[in-house]
Amino acid sequence: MKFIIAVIKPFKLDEVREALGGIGVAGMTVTEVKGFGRQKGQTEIYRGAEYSTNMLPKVKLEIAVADDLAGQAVETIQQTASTEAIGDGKIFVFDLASATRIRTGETGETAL
Amino acid sequence: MKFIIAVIKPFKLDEVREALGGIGVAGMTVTEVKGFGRQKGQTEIYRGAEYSTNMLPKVKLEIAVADDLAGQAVETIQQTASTEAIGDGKIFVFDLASATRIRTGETGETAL
Amino acid sequence: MKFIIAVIKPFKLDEVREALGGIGVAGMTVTEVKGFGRQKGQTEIYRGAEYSTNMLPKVKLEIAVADDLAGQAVETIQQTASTEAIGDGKIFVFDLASATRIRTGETGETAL
Amino acid sequence: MKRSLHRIAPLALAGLVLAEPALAQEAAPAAAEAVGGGTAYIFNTLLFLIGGFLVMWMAAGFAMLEAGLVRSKNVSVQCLKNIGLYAIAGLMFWVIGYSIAYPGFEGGYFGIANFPYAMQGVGEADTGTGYSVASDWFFQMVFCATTASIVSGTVAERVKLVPFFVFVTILTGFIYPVIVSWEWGAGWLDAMGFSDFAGSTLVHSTGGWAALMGALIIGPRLGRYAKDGKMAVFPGSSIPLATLGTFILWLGWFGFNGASQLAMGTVGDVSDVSKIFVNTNMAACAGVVVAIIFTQLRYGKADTTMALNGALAGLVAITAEPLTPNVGMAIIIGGIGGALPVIFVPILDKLKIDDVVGAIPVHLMAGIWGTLAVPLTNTEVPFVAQITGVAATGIFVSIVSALVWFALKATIGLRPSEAEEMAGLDLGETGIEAYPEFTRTT
Amino acid sequence: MKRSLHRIAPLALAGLVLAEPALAQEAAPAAAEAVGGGTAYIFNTLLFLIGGFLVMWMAAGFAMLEAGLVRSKNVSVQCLKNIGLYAIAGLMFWVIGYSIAYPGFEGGYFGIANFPYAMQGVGEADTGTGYSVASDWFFQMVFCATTASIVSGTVAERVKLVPFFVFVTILTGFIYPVIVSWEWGAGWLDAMGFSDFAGSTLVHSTGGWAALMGALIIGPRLGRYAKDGKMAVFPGSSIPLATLGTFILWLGWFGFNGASQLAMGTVGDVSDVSKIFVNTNMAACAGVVVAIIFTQLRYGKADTTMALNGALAGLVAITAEPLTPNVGMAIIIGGIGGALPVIFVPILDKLKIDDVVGAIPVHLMAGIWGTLAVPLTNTEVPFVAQITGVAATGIFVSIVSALVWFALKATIGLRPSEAEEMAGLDLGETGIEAYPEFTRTT
Amino acid sequence: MKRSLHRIAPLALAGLVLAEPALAQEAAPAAAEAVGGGTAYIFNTLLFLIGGFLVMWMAAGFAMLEAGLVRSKNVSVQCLKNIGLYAIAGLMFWVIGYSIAYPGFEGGYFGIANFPYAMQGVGEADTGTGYSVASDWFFQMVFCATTASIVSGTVAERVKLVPFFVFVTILTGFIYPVIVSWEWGAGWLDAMGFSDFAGSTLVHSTGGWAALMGALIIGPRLGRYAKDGKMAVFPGSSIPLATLGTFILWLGWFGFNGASQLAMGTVGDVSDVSKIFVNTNMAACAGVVVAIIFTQLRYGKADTTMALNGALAGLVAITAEPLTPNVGMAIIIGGIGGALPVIFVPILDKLKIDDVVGAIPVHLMAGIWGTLAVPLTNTEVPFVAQITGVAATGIFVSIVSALVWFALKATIGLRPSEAEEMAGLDLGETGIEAYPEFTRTT
Ligand SMILES: Nc1ncnc2c1ncn2[C@@H]1O[C@H](COP(=O)(O)OP(=O)(O)O)[C@@H](O)[C@H]1O
Ligand SMILES: Nc1ncnc2c1ncn2[C@@H]1O[C@H](COP(=O)(O)OP(=O)(O)O)[C@@H](O)[C@H]1O
Ligand SMILES: Nc1ncnc2c1ncn2[C@@H]1O[C@H](COP(=O)(O)OP(=O)(O)O)[C@@H](O)[C@H]1O
Repeated sequence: MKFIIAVIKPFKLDEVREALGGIGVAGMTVTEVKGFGRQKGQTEIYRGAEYSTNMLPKVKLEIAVADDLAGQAVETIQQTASTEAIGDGKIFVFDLASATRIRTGETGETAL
Repeated sequence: MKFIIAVIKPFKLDEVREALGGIGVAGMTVTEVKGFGRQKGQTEIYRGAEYSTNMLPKVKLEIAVADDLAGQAVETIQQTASTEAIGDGKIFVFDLASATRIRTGETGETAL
Repeated sequence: MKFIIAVIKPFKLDEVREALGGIGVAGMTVTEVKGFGRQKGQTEIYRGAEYSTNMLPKVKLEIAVADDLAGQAVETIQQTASTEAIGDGKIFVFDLASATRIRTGETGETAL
Repeated sequence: MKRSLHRIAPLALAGLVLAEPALAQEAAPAAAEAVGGGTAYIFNTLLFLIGGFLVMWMAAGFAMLEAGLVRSKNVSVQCLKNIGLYAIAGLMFWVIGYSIAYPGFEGGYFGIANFPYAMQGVGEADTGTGYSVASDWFFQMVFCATTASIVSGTVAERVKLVPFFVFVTILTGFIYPVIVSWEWGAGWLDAMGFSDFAGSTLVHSTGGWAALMGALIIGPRLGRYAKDGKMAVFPGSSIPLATLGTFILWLGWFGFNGASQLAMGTVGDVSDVSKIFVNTNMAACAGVVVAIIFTQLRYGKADTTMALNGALAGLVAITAEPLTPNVGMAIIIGGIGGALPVIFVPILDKLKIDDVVGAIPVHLMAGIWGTLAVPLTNTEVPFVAQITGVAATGIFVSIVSALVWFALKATIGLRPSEAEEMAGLDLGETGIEAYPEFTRTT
Repeated sequence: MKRSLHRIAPLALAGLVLAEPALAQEAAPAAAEAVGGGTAYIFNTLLFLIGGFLVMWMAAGFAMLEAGLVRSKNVSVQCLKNIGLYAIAGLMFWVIGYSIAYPGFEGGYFGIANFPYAMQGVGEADTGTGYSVASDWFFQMVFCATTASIVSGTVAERVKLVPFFVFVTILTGFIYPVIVSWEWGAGWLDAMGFSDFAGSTLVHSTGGWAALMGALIIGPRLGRYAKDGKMAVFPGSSIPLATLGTFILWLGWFGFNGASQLAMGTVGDVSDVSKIFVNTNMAACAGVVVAIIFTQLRYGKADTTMALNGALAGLVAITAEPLTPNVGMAIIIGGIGGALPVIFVPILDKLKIDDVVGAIPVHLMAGIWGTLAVPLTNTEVPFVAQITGVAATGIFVSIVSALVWFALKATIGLRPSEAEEMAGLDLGETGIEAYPEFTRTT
Repeated sequence: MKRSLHRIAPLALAGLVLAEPALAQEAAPAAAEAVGGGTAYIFNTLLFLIGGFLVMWMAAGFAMLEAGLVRSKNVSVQCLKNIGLYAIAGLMFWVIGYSIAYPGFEGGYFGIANFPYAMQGVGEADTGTGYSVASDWFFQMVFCATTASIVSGTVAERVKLVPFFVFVTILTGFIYPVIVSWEWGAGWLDAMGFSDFAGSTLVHSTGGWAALMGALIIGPRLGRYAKDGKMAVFPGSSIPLATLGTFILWLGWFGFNGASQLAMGTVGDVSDVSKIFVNTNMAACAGVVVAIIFTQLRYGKADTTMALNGALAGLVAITAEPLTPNVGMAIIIGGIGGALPVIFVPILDKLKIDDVVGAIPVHLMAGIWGTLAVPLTNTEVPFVAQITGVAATGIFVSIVSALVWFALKATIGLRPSEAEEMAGLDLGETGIEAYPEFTRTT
């Protein structure tokens, strides 16, 4: 099994979720995060003082998938979340040693 | 060392934390997340418009443990967090390459 | 590639980010979390009732780095984030199987 | 019912302390009830001042209601729009608005008299009118601002600051004053016998029509109505602020309706003000209860935001005639008002008219209802005059508003870029996040 | 002290402009101080109107205070309860409440007169009473709503909407009016010499007893008191809203106490109103300072929520007699009031009585204290009457409230399911989250 | 302009109902305008009461404004400071403040008369003064509290509770009363012809100087100004609360300026109050519009917080003379006021003076501007007196405030530990988090 961590732009969340649902990804866990990278925040003015917000709001998806779905999932995320503008985010893939469904105690791919 | 990510129902947090304390888990890191899975959100009415909230509030625990404690930790979480109702959550286990305690610079299992 | 998860004290965030920038870490993702560990929360009084908050606010950094930068990154975080007081946090390192830049579809170290 | 100086003329200071100023009363009062001319002048003025500050406070009510019902990424802009529109209304109503609203004609359509409006000098009293003209002006000005507040709620979250403020400038300097001149300014509607005590039509429907045109021409918020017919729900960011806003408005309405009696220098007038307080309050109570019961029965849950809308719709409905109904009738009028948002909010959504705070059902529809209901309790008012007033207001305000909105669209543009709208107007338009420290789900 | 029409009778319009209406004053005033009957009528009515809208505004204060002190998952329901209870109080007090409260008896226990209550006709003045009866009714109605507001805070976060609203219906239509009839309605307590100027007992303790019965019968919030004796702390979701609510209540209290003078048509009366303003303000100031000092000394930190409670307890304490104390005594009475929440909040918790906002110490205990303190400054009031009034109110309100709560528990049920309570009432009862966009720690 | 009893002396009850009380008016009014002495007494007293409760409400405005502009980790303490300072001001102004402010001298520098101040007895009227002294005292007391509120905003987020409250005790019991005695108390500035109608200098600049000294002596918030010259921005936690606070202050200002007419017992006086309402409102409107236009032009975005500051600066500017300007001049005075925060906020930051809410530009600078502008519209006021008043106030308040701040620093200390400040004052000082449930970015 693989565990995918994807950081995307917040407004792409619904689209990505639907696309993943389309290829059979059953679930995911979503977190609001702040991203820091090449994309620079706007220079803002607050009460006459300039400041730049280089922490930008992003959304992080965590998705456990069976090995054979992993490649397709990454591709789907990449294509759906891309706006071809800087700051679109990253996808990281990890090996997942084990997975358990709390409700039933099932483990392995059936737990996903 | 193993690294456990568990997604549970928010109101189970205290119970799980206590149970883990009981088996010797020294610490953990907790994040508010939104979960998406088999469990469907309620259909809500807002100003006469129906909508379903399929992102449900969950709590994510991240716990680094020594290898020999990992199995017991997973089991403890699974048993404590289970309500046998859909949406109870998942437990994922990863291999942890290294751990460092920032305060002292200690590494390995003593850092946990 | 390595994936570093660091849990630090919130007010150390800016310092750590700058230090990491100094050694060439290009980006990171930041989450507000609550930590539970050796450090005990203050005993608080609310309307005459004592209670202790043992969940303390922390900040979690997630940083993907090339293998050769990993050691230096961990060291930098550890040194910058340390206050030598209890609750300074932890650094966890994982093997990262793959990384993709969403904007371009690039993979591997160039994606970071 | 006129609201111009003429309206008060009979109350002007008589030459005698013991003169009888209360012509409205049937029987001549005993000498014991007489109130001296100077004293009546002070009471009348005081009524305007108290009413005025209460209605001014409604600006805060709209600000909080709207800040509570928009998404957090647009809250700072909404706050700015609300304080800005009040300021613009104040300036415009002085520069030109009042002069159009009270042109001194009888039965006319448009006129302008002495602008900008001059107040009296220091220490001078306007004994010819029976109250201080500055107090009257202040009371009239805050009504003008109310009209603009109504618009900002409907078109929230998607119209840029500058075109919005330009629209407000024209609304408060021209559109609203013209409508006022037709009735309170002794124009043609007044001549027909049209009656709108405190402005269900003049204020609330005027604001409502302008808002409706805005909603149609600006279009709905991005992503609100999907092509497949599905509708996205954008819940308001803070229900307690919306609740606070509603309570503020309710409080302010005692000034809005009560001081629209325009006089309290006689025992009869102050008694009527009291009756108006009661009726205003009871109509709002009924609106709340009806909205709660309706949503509870229809959806199995009582919708907090509908209860708030219900209170306001009850208030708008009673505004056209808060004096002649007995308490039972006030409850009925307000209760029917309270049902209107429950019924029309979903219908507007079906028509893809995106009204962020429900201002169209609350101000436009309940305003029409209240205006048409006047003859039920005030038999002197011809129903046909009410219909005419409602229609004429609708036609004039809609056409002029639409022209202005279109002109703005064609020139400086009404909406921010999609990316800016998606990111929230706060970032692009004011640069100030409303709640910068709170983690938000997007 | 009666508060019925009779109370004002001496102030009714005399047949002469220059008549002496200020019987309360020791010495006969010079002619220069005389105020004409019509003028006095307007002043008296105006006092009720201003007092009335200030007390109406307290409904917003309770709403904000409670919205700030409950957890965010219950905030929308709390807002809905507050606006709903005000609306129900308005309707019920008209249908039947006022008729029970002022039955026209002398020294009785229960009566009903002319219901539903009819206001005067348009343009008519109630010259027999010396003020507009509609203004009086309005002023009385908002007191009724206040009583209900007190209950909603204590039983927050765990009682369902429908049974809560049913309770409010009975409280405002029956329980509170009966209590009022005993004193202000010229009933048996009034005949004994019991004195409760603006309602420390009649309003605040009545609400407090009803709340206490609710807390006992409904039980504490889930998880609040663990079996092992440990107590969970559920901090309020928004301290600034709680602060705002307290300031609103403080402001409203000037109307609550000040207008309870019931007349300002003489120089003596308006001077008394002024004195009441000062005493009311100073009692609250003292309450705040005492609560801050107490918590600072006891816990090493000054508890913001206790300072807020302290202000309110000071206000409740002075309410039974805000006129006769000199400023020093007002400070003492308010200051002792302010100590009560600091002392009793932890005691209630030990008794596992879960009072979410501290309404029992603030309204019930400070109300009792204030009532018993009346003879300290008003020597005409017999202490035994005060004790009797406190006890009789406690017994009647507690018994009837308990019966109603039990009946509701046995029939439609009082509490939502455990899962619903855990998820927050907002989801199950109104479907509207208060702060849908903010990430929350659960 | 004196504000003592002497100021009203000509209005005191004449021996005759039909006497002419309106000396301020040029021509003798017709008998019809006459207002009886008792009636005038009631009106004057009522003006103080209404003005008083409106100004009291400003305490809530400051609380909300400041709660909205500090970071969320300091909000509970800010709320506590605001309710605490109002309470302390009330107590201190009674114990000693009023006695210093109105010592009964003519042209003096310092005096004390009859303390603590006694109100009139029950049912007694102060017919010698023409209004109830308790109502006047109440109105004066809330001004005293306003002065303290100004300070709390500037020094927010870094000063401990106890030293802050000690400072407030001295400010409200000594510093402010001395300044008041110089002008309103008929002291030396009044003798010079200095004029400050409602307190641009006496209230707002006094608060502003005390705040400035605080900012300098306490120092900026940790991390605000880096050594390398870079400045950290600490955005306010809730823009809607800041907006609400501003609207509350705006509302309260009608009482602040309007009731500073000190009388409405004649047709001339009530007309002047009306004119003051209009001018006050228009100055604020202009302040808002100027701030919006300025920030829009300068930064390409209209800054919401600057619009709020602009409203307040416009209000402060007109406060020194809200009566004599015509509307056009009121707009100019307020508009220039509105520009001051836009200009001076960045300058203060360059000087590393950390003023959290912008109270120094708003209250101090606009206060000075308003005071100096008086002679523009009130030709009887000598410019040199205005300069003298501004300077004398600045010198006295700055020196005494600085001494107090230094003394506190040297003894109990002003600031919490760095760790405590970093964690937020809420945790260390009150133990109550303002928004405990919301996840926050730190
Ligand atoms: N090395 C990294 N480790 C973890 N997250 C990263 C890393 N680099 C970037 N990110 C995340 O990806 C987001 C986008 O990265 P950025 O460099 O701004 O743009 P792009 O991905 O288009 O090159 C960042 O905001 C951050 O959340
Ligand atoms: N594939 C997945 N990857 C990551 N998180 C998941 C995945 N599937 C489910 N989750 C998380 O687990 C939660 C519960 O899953 P769900 O399918 O609703 O119920 P159950 O675990 O009882 O089958 C989800 O809300 C989500 O947070
Ligand atoms: N086993 C663990 N797994 C995951 N996170 C942990 C673990 N132990 C501690 N942490 C995180 O590290 C933080 C600091 O740990 P703590 O034990 O309090 O202090 P220290 O790291 O100085 O020994 C905790 O608040 C928690 O967020």
